Amino acid sequence: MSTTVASNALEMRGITKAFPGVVANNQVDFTVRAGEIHALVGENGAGKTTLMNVLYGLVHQDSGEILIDGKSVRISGPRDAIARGIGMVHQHFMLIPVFTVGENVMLGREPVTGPGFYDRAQARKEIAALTRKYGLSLDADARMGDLPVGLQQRAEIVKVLYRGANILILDEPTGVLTPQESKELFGVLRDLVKTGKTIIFISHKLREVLEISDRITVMRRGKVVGHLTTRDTNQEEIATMMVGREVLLRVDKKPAKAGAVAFKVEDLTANSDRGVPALKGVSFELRQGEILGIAGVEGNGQSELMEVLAGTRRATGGRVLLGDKDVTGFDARTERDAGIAFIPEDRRGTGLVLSFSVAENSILGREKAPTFSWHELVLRLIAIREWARKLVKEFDIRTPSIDTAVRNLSGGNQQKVIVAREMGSQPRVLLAAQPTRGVDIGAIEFIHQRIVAERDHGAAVLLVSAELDEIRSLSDRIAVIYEGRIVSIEPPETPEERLGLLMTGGGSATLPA
Amino acid sequence: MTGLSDILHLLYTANLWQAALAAAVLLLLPALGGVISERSGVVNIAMEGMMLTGAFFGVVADLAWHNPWLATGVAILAGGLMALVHAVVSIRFHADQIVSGIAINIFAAGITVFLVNRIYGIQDVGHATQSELLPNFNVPGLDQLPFLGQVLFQQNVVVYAALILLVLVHIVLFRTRLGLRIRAVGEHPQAADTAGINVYLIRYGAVVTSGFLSGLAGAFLAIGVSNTFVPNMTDGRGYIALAAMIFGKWTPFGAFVACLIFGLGQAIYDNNSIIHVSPYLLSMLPYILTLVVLAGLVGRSSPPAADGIPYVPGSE
Amino acid sequence: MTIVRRVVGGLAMPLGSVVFAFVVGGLIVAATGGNPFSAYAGLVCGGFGIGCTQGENPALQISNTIVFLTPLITTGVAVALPFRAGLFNIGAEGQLLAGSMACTAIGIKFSSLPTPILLPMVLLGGMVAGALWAGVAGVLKATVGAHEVVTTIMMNYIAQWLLRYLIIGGPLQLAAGTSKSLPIGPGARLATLLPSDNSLIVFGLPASVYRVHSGLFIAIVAAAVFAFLLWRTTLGYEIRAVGQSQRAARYAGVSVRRTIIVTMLIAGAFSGLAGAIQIAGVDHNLTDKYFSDTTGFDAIAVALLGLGSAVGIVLASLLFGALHAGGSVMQSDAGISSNLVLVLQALILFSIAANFLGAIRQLIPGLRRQAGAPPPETPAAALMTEAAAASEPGSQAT
Amino acid sequence: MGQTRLRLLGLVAVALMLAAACGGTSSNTSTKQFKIGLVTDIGGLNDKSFNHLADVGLLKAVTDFNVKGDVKESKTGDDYIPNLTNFASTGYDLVIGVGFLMQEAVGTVSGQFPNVHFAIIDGSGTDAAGNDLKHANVASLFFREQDAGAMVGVISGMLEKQGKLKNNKGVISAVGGVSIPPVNHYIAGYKWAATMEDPGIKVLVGYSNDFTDPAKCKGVAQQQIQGNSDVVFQVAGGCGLGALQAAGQAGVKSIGVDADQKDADPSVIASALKKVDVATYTAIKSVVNGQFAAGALTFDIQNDGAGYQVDNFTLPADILAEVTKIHDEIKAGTLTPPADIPA
Repeated sequence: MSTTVASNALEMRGITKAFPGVVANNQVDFTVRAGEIHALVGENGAGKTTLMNVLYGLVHQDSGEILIDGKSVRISGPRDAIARGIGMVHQHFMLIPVFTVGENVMLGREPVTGPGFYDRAQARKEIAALTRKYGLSLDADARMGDLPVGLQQRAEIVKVLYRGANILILDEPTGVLTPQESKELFGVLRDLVKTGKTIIFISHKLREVLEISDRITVMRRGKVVGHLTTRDTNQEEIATMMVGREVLLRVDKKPAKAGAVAFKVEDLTANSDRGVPALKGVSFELRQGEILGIAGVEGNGQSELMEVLAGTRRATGGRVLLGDKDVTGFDARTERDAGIAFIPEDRRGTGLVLSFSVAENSILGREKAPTFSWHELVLRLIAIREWARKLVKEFDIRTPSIDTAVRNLSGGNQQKVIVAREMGSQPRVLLAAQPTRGVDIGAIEFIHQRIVAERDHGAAVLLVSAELDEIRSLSDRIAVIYEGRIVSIEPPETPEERLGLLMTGGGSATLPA
Repeated sequence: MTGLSDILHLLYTANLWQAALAAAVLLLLPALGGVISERSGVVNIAMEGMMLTGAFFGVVADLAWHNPWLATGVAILAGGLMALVHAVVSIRFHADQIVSGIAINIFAAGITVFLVNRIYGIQDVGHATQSELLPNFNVPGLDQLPFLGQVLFQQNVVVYAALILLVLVHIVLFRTRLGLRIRAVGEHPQAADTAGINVYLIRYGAVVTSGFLSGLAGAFLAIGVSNTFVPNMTDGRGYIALAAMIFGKWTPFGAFVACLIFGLGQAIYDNNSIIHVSPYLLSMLPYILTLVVLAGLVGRSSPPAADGIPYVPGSE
Repeated sequence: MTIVRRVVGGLAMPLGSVVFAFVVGGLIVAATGGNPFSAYAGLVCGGFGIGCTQGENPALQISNTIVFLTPLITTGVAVALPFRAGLFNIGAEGQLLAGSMACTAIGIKFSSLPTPILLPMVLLGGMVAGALWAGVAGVLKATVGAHEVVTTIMMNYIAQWLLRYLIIGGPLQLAAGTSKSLPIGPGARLATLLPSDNSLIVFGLPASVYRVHSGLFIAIVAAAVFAFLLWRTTLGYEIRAVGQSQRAARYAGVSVRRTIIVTMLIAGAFSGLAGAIQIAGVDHNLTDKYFSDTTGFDAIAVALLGLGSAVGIVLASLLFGALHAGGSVMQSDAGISSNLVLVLQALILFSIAANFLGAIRQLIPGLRRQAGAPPPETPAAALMTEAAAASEPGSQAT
Repeated sequence: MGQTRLRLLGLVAVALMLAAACGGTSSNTSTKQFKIGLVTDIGGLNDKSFNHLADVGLLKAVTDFNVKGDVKESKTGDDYIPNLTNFASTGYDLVIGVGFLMQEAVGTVSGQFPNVHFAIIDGSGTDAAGNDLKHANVASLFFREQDAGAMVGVISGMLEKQGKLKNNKGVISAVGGVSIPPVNHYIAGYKWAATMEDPGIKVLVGYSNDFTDPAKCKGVAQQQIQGNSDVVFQVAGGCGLGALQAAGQAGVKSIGVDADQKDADPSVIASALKKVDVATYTAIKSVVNGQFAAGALTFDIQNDGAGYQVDNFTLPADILAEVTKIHDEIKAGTLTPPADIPA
């Protein structure tokens, strides 16, 4: 083999890792130069996370070699990784909500006094020193669970820095951030590079990748399919590499033919799980045959709004009208019986019972409908199976059989089960929350087409998505939500910059008609 | 109603509280073990079996070597060994921890009597003499305090040990680096693992420690409170300790309060030669009281977030 | 064909666990100087009437096994059903006692009524009492979130003491100085399969020694009802949904609280039925032997060994009933303490919980699972996915 | 060392298996070998009480006569009938049920096997309503526990009256397991005799509701001692051992039950004896000799089936004289201790 270039902070050679049924990494070569921001991109399931877990010692490669600063190393666990200066900011934060910031940051390398007492004062000092050095402000004594997501991520970064990391891995770091917070994060990352750190930035958001990275490695189906230099490439080239074909980034749809008002929300208020107001008077109208997109940074009340409308969360005030009928106090079942379908944002925990079969999941929430049960008591198994087969065919759900547990399906097919179930009953109103999150591009296209088709059939669609691109390409109107209020309703062609400003409390609102 | 006034009268006697504390300690030790184990994320309903095993081997060792301290050591190790089985099965093999715990309890009930038959046969288990028992000890000076002297300072050595352990477990869990790590492992093992903490080691340690504490309780029961082994002599204490731990919201002092309620109930019941209430209805009281408290005052109890969930590295 | 394979596949793990337990148990026997082969010969003889050397009557042994397994089926169901809803019913014993007490009280109070009226009354009475006993835990869980493990343990103790109160000095006591109740009326009794006649000789023994009673059929029907409830009804669907994911259940419009309460009520009714059947079919009065009854605890092991399915519970009950009946034959024939049975039960549970067989299979390359199969999951864990998770605050309950 | 030991155990195990495999050709004597089956109640063989004593009697019979003795321990009350039936149906000559709890079971099974001899300790074969069925094949081995209780009651009453004990407030006590007849008989004789010796004496009676957990009886005893009891009489099997210990630790005296319990604690000054081993042995002997007699056979002071034993204590002469006197009077039938606890 060639001699190692000294300026490589990290070199992974021929990494292969197989899990039962899937080769997650297949002969992956991955090289990161010292002091660069290197983006690792690919679809979900492309093998990015597995590669980083191998690097961090959370899983062990079946074969292949890791070199850090030119030296071959064996990383048998996170402790080894930390000792070699590797730090990881996980997509799902590795934070303990009931611990303080200080305890979370110190965990694993806690300052002690006496015979092993945790030294709270020293922890405070350490954090103060770190935050000064990198210009990040954090309260060491705050309870982690009480902090907003941006600060939690900051704590994660401080945690990694506290461990003396030279190579920082950030796994999908912007997924939960506001555009402003993302900008701040990028600033922090650039500062870190200036102090000599090396950063691996994992993302599938190509604009961000183009903005922040120096070089890019693209993965597809467990293999590396390209090494790119950021300034020499563009979004289309990366996207093509990622999916292996040309991608339609635009949704093909006819103009909306909006009909009568189907759904009316008046001054709706509700609390979050923690009991604090999350909706502070939301009002809007939704017409038949239109898609109303709700744009907003996560955590501004869109989840609660969807749940209240779907009947799984109680409103504390206001009204919801379906046609002329007041459905405010309805529970999930009555809402659904009234024709409101709901694609929840949490696919695995809420929208599906993972251990249930495809057939069983196909009637979740409708098990008492006359079609599927006799007097709401006994399940009509034959009818249910027929229904499931129909959905599988119509929505192209890739499953060995309708008796397969949905746990064993891919993320995209799991989502298709939900979409099929919710759309299959021809709802009057479709509530779709993050309908394509974590789904491969093929499935995204399919789901987008179905949502538009639903609209064209006359359904009123309310769409919540963290992806501004998705909102803009699907919606007929865009409502911007900020801190529990609809601050503006905008046309779909509104520039992204303006939406971003509105989403973060800036800009002047165009009041709803 | 005379029964009720009898009970009220009893509550003013130091004697009752002294007995209540001793009875509570038999529950407190396994309950503390449960707290440690579950704080680290391993559900432990096997205290009953660990305690029974400890009691049995404590007696065997005491009768063989005539040394209560050595025997207590053996009892502690025996409890720890049972706990190790629970740990291996539930940590290494990712077994369901409730099933494993039930299995330990059944196993202990069976193997102890099986071994009594095998080891002692018709001779049956003998009795330890007074000098072979864990002694009572009056703390000089303090034992003369009015009321409190008798309640707190005229007790068996294990009672003092248990009270010290109570404070110690509290301090370790909530004030030390080790405690921080134990709680981190129980709340979010992935976070702990990525922070470089050895999740398995902590969990093994916590579970085995819970076995040590239950084994100590077994020794106290067999060669402190009594002087021999009787089949099933633990009499469900491990389960009551489990209830006390949950009642106490997985905290040492909370569990202690619950243990005191049960201990007090037992001590009041012990006066049935004097009180004239149906002893059976009287015996129900602590359990009914527990239900009422759960229903009214304490309410929702939330275990450590990862309690009972086997940790598989690399999983989400 | 696939059904056969599924049945075989489903049996492989429990059967393997039983084999594992017997091997380890045999080592324990041998290590302590006993003969495992004669011990197991005694067990098999006592449990199934096969290969007896001391002249045991096979029909009698099988009859005894059936009498033991009858209450295990019903209480096994009473543990398995809440498992499916993510609840751990450690209180089947207390519910059984409640059922037996209610059955006895009614059977004494209305002792003159004829069978067609009184028998349904005592069985229903037992079910209602069991349901109420479990319902306390269900309501406390659903309303204030009190942990069902604690509350059911408390209810067990309360039932135990109530039982003592009733038959020692209390209203059901037979006579001063006894610790048993009056017998229930003849109309409250379940018929035995063979007439209870000492002069009729069946299989070489008086017919009355075969105590198998019609409660067996009630138990099997109960298991069938459980299977039907779980897999064929909307309620069963909702119970399983709640057990697997409370959030998903809530999303589907299922009231988690109502489901928890209903599940516990039904489970308690099953346990209470077991208690009523024991009184109506076997004992005909409440006696001190109920102080030491462990059916409700054995039921936990039965439910786990049976992997929470009706067929599995019946088979596991058969095994446990046979072990129970076999233990004393083993003791008298082979001189091995019947406590070995407890050791074997524990080892079976360990093996099932830890899936030792899976681990062993992984070590033998030829037997390693082909890629593509889903990762192995311990069955009990699968039953209790969100077991401990209390219903989340702020959620809507209807 | 450990390995050698293990290997040795393995060898022993293999040897035993071979022995068992080749067995079956053992002693073929001309005389009939009697088969005796013993069924314990839920206390099991290691109950430190009457089940254990019954086993002792059985083993003594096995050494003395040409009998084969087998035991079945009952794990729960559900085991009584199957265990008795199992012995009865496999050619056993005598099936012994140990304990009051087994009365109904013995009544049922003895009716099914009229050709098998049955004996029951502490009871008779009854129907569900508790009536003695008086089957011709059942020997009911009763004990006048009150006789034994009375003897230790005399000792306790005298000692208390003489003011030689620690608290000396005229209080003695008894810790019962559960309030059932065999327990209450003991206490009845004890209280009756103590009151006879010292009419002003107060006899505290408490129950632990347990026969297996020494801590429970210890607690009850401690509270009685706190109530100035000078002598604690345990009538609670394995549980009662805790009561003896409580007395020892508090510096007061205690009295054992069923068997001689002087080894259980130094505070044991006497034991009330209920010779279950003798009764078991006698029943077996009667079958071996072909002299089995159905019906009640009462073991009491008259036939030396109940009595007392002075333990870690030397009785003063006057007490010894009184004890001997009462013993003789009961034996002669001029004094009869009551079966029910006097008010």
